[in-house]
Amino acid sequence: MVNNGDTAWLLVSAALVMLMTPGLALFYGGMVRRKNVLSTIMMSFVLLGLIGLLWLLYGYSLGFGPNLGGIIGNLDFVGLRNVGQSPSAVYATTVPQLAYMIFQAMFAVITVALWTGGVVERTKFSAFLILAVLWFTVVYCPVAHWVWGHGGWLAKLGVLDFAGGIVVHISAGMSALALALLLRPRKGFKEKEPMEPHNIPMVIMGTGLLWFGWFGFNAGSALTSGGLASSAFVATNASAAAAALTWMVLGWIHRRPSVLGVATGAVAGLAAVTPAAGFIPPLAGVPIGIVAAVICYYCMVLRAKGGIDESLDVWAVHGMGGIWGTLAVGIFASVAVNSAGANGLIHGSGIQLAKQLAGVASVATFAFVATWVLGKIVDRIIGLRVKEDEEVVGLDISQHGERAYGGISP
Amino acid sequence: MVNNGDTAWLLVSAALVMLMTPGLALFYGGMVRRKNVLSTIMMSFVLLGLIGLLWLLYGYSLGFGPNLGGIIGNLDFVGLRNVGQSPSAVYATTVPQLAYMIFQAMFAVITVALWTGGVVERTKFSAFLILAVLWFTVVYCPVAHWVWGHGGWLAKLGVLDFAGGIVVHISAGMSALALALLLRPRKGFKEKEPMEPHNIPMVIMGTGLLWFGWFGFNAGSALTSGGLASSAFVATNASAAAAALTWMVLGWIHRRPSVLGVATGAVAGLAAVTPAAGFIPPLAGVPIGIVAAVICYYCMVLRAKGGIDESLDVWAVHGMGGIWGTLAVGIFASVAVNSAGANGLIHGSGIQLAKQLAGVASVATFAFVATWVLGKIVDRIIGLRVKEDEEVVGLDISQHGERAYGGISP
Amino acid sequence: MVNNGDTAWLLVSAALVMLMTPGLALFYGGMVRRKNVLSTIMMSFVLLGLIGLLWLLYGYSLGFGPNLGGIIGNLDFVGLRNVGQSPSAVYATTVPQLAYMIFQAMFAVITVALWTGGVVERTKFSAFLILAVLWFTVVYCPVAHWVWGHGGWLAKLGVLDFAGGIVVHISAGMSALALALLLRPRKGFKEKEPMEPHNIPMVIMGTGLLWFGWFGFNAGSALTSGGLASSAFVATNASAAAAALTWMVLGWIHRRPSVLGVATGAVAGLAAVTPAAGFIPPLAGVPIGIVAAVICYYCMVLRAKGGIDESLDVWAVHGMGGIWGTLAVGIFASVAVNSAGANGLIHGSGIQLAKQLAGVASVATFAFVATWVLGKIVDRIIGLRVKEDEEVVGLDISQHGERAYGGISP
Amino acid sequence: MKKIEAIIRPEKLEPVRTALAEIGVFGMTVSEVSGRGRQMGVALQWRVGEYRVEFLPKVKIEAVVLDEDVGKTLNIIVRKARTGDRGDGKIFVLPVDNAIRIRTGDEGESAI
Amino acid sequence: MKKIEAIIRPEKLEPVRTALAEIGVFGMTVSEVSGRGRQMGVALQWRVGEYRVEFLPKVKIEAVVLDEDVGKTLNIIVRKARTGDRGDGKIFVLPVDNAIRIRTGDEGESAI
Amino acid sequence: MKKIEAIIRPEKLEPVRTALAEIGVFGMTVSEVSGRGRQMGVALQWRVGEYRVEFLPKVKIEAVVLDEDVGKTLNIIVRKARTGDRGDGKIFVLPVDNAIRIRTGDEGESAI
Ligand SMILES: Nc1ncnc2c1ncn2[C@@H]1O[C@H](COP(=O)(O)OP(=O)(O)O)[C@@H](O)[C@H]1O
Ligand SMILES: Nc1ncnc2c1ncn2[C@@H]1O[C@H](COP(=O)(O)OP(=O)(O)O)[C@@H](O)[C@H]1O
Ligand SMILES: Nc1ncnc2c1ncn2[C@@H]1O[C@H](COP(=O)(O)OP(=O)(O)O)[C@@H](O)[C@H]1O
Repeated sequence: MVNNGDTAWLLVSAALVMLMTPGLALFYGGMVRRKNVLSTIMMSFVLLGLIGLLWLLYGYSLGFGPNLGGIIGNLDFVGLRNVGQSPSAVYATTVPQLAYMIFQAMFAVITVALWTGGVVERTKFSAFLILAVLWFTVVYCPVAHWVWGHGGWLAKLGVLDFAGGIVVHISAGMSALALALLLRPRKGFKEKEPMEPHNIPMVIMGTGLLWFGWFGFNAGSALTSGGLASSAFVATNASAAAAALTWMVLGWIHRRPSVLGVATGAVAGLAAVTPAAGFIPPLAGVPIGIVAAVICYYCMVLRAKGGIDESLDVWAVHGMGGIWGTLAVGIFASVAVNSAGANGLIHGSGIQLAKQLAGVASVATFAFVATWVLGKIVDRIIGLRVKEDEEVVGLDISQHGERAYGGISP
Repeated sequence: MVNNGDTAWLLVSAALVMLMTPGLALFYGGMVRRKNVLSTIMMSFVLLGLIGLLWLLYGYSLGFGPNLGGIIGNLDFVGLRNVGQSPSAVYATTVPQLAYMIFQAMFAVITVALWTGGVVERTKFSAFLILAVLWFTVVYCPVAHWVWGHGGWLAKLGVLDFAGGIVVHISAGMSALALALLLRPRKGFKEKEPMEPHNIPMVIMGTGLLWFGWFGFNAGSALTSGGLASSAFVATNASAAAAALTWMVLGWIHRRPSVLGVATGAVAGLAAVTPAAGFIPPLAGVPIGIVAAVICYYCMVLRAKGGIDESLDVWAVHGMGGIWGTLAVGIFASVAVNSAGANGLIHGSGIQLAKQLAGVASVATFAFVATWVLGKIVDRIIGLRVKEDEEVVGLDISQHGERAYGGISP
Repeated sequence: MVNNGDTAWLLVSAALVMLMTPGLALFYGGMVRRKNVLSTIMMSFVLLGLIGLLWLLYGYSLGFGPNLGGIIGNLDFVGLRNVGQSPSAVYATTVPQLAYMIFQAMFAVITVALWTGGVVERTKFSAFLILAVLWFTVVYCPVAHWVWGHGGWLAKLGVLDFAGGIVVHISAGMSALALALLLRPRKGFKEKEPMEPHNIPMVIMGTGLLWFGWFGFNAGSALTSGGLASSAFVATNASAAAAALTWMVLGWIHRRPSVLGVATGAVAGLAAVTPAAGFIPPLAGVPIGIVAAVICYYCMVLRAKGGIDESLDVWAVHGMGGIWGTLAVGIFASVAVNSAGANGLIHGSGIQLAKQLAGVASVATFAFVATWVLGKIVDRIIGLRVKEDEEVVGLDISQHGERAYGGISP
Repeated sequence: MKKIEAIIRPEKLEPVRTALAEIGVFGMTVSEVSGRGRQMGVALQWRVGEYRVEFLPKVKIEAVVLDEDVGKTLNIIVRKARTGDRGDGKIFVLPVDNAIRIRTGDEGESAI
Repeated sequence: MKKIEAIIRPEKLEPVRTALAEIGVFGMTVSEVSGRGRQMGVALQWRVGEYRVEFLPKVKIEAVVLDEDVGKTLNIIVRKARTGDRGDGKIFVLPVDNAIRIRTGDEGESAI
Repeated sequence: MKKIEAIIRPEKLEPVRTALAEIGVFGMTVSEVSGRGRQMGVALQWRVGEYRVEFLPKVKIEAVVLDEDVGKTLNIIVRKARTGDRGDGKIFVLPVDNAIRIRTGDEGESAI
């Protein structure tokens, strides 16, 4: 039976998650150089179109269609066949299946958008589009099915991922790393040319929208309105707050309290609490956020030291934050909070942590390897990277024939 | 009886539609030259005050008050008389009438804001305010009554307009065209001086907010939370996604995949699906979006070739997009989706298409003619256009005594 | 019993209020000079972390924990002890207490952020953080308890404050004034150096988000979804609209209709209606907004004439707007609208006005004095103000080691 | 060779550029500057008050031209940039010792 | 006539402008530039690291003055723009062949 | 003393700056300008059409150097800023009458 309070909440949540993609576009766009801001924004924004469409056509079916061997959904839901105004029998049983489907669509869109942070300022737009379609089909849809699909093998194993620590953050983070390695650094990176973020207020604006939208992402993943959604909401805010502060302190210890640092910390905290939000007592968001900031901070230092130009640190923030958060489920989870969850270490059982580890390891490996292979293929066929002079001029002009900010004009 | 799930959804939707006006201000503001950005933003933003107030005072009564001859509402609801916390007997019968009233208020605000895109960079602010009041009273309120008012003549005829294809987009689009013709082109337009958009990230930010808010616009127009709202939500996103991609492809064929193009396509798709969202199977959003992008794209080419300076193409995008979408109801509608709707061509009946045509023709003609007359009157009395040197200096300084971005400052 | 329509509405409202803090960051950030924009944004944004965390740890307990002598909450709710998925017995009894708690958290965050408008462009960041913690603990939590806490002395007296006219706006406004007096003017203020707002579109963007979020603030304070929320929603919009227009007219009388003026007026109207929104007939929002604009406008003139550098006029807009709105409850309130409210002057009783006056006087005095003392203490210990050359260079570089907009870059 | 520096109203850039192109002066470098002179500044509004901005937006054109082209270049600029109101701007002529085209390394007159 | 180009700290523009106005030097053109010299650049922060910015914001004042005004103009600028720390900037004096006021077409000394 | 004004491609600033530092030329002032010359403008896109932008972004380097350093400075700039394609830019050499360091008041050659 459709419950209209639950439906209101899920539709709002879907809208909130949709807004995260423009938010991410600003978050990333503000951090690149002026000549690449449109290109960076476009790599997120266009996915609202591309993935938004593919999800209806076949993505939802692959991810959430009736299960084939634990690996993938079948084609029963292709083109929204059998997806209507009444609830699904197995997912979100109090809201129209269409609402659940579109909520999930927004997750698919932003997951692809997330990994673009690793490849900005040098990727050929046409190659990017092809890669996005392949990645969505070969990596995202299967992983979503494994973890969230009715009958998915990781779901059956008992791996818990409330709102996408594995499906969204680990998969995006590992893929960004694979692609950054394939693409090699931006021109000037090795020479330590300054790559100053061109507009930090834009980054903050984006962070604000991300944080706002994340309430839909995490608390919406309760799929009902009520106690569980409220609990997940609080855990989310707790982790974001704790991580933002922690990052500020870490930055202060080394230099000064950075605005970009607070924004980065908030995102790290939000990413880390994602898999856990609805399984843990809300105050556990605090330690999750603090540890997330520390892990992500030093992973970022490491990445930079390693000379890897994973440009906007998707691996360090989302990949490693997502891994930590997924494991944290195995530590902090409690069935008193969510009877569909489990008890973690603190509440008396180590088994869940082992399961979480299995989930992390399998998806991290799969995402990295599959993405590498897909990237290699696209690179062979049409080349992933723009020509050197196109990179020098900037991708806004070379890929899109536009520039972000008008020049001298009458 | 007030249902609190439905009320939650409608209040959220009202808030979402409110946000579209600042969103539109950014969408338009980013596309004009630096010297006119505040003026452009102001022409949208001030309407939150002006129309927001008039709607309470008399607009709602004219639009939705008890019917006078199918033409207009009477004055029973003036100053919110008889509009209270209990539901209306005829509109949105599960939510407080105040909620329905304020939801409708936001539509009135943005409709006026929409046509300002046709007249930016040259309209005198005082004249604009007078024109806005007249237009709201003489065009918007009657048209809203005809189509949505209980007893409105187009409603009685059976014309369907789910969320404002006719009331909002066609009326705004045709009016923008009329006013652009009256005002004549901006200085420099004929000479093909480049009028470079001064801030494309601002346009994208605006597009993001518009897309987000449009879920309230379209899915909120279900006036209840549940299956119909979910269906309209999905159709909306489908059309936006399909149109954004289609526009990108069209641009690519001629030149390169443009960021501004993707944003424009998304808006065209959103406008086109508006009248149809809650009457069609959600996947029908895809063909609606694709065709909308093609129609709007070539109408824009045509408009430019015609030497008409309808500056930000409200006619091409909203007017023609709205016409296509309204007709599309007659093609794709199905009573299986919404029993209060009808069956279109595909589901076996051509009658609805004829009705839709009648609705389109009458409102398009009325809006164009009435707006032309109103514009002429205002022009005679105080002049619609700023003086040439005011236009040259820019409207921010000449009309508002402000400039958007500070100069050299200590 | 948890009602899921009400919970959906309250969670959405909490998210909306959260978004107001980034909105405020942009609103303030656009009004300062380019060299201080990050510092200004940071003073709001970091509070999402700092106050967001402290609220969970002890703030909610001090504000809403079981009452100690009418003055403060006890420590029963420290670290979210006893705060769970079931409703509180005394607050918001149809939603999970966690939802109520996090809704309140967002109020605490933005209240602190509000007064930063008085001290921007010269405050040492470390001193600011310490002051924020002290102020939150010594001023905000007690005042929230007095007015909203079960058993708070002002609540018991019968003072009405629907959504925070006293708790949020008066306390922030008076505190901003106290701190501005303590800190003394910015360098160049006395010499009337132009301090041009560096980005007015950013201010408008911020205003749009504030207005949007304010629906959660005011209508969310109904704590249920239905008639009362709808009524508060309408009153809020009415006041904002009326005040925005009034401010425009006042500005026009003296000079020209200013974009910044419309934005400022809207915020004044929103602040003023805050304490009244759910107690008054919605149309009373109109006179409240008009009077608010007049009062705040001339208070701003006065403040400037007085040579006081309360930089972004928190006192004039929020302090005086909040005072007017709180008194307006005593004029316009009606039990026909909200049976938990009272009748004001117009509906036959002067007593409520006297009570409101008591509330205003006590909190205004307390906030001013307590903040002065706290400021003095922090100033003595580590100094509130940056060094002169740090102020000259700008706080972005001197406090945060960052600059907002990248320089010449390859 | 002389360097011509013209400070003009921003809206006059297009007409000046076009007119110079017609007489074969293509090469130029342009920048946005702020100017002050007989034309007073402008009063802008703040929320309730106003403040003076002393500097107004101008555009600076820099073009190095051959000695024989100086006269007609000045002529064109004066004609095309004039409105007759204060604030039309100034043109300065400065001596140049040498010019080099980076692409080819050409020096002197052939470089411009 | 000489052209005076002064590169100064941005925060010194106001005092310099005011002081020059007092001695009758009103006309000037100002622009935002980035400078480098003995004053080192500045280290800015990135999310976890830092990067050096070699160029610091400066303001360039360009004013063409009569030969007899050069001395006092330089004097004022030096006095008003000095802090004594590295990075105060430089003044350069360049010869000018001619000046034209666009509004009137006046040439030479009467144009400035 | 000579003033060297080089208009170069923005992406060449870093290499030029570094190479100049190696030969001891540290002081310089840099600004973002828009240039026009043999290099055509660029066609940018609008929603359905395109428009020409006549001016392309360039960077202007201004450096006052001692007479004896002019040659090698020019040399370095030409070498480091060249790509061989149209639009590489120009260098102009202008005479300078005097230079002053604001911090110390030093005049002439010792000021730069
Ligand atoms: N002496 C000067 N040196 C450099 N630039 C000047 C000088 N005088 C004027 N300018 C520039 O020329 C612009 C126009 O000068 P102004 O005196 O206002 O008008 P007009 O030349 O029409 O009398 C100024 O804004 C400034 O940029
Ligand atoms: N040789 C030069 N040519 C052009 N501009 C210079 C030169 N030397 C310095 N400048 C400008 O002057 C500014 C201040 O110079 P700097 O050497 O840092 O300080 P100071 O003059 O106090 O020793 C620089 O940032 C640069 O803009
Ligand atoms: N005569 C000139 N005066 C001033 N600047 C010039 C002149 N000619 C060219 N420039 C500048 O040099 C840049 C490059 O010149 P261009 O003719 O396009 O290339 P190239 O020098 O390689 O032939 C232009 O964009 C412009 O900024």
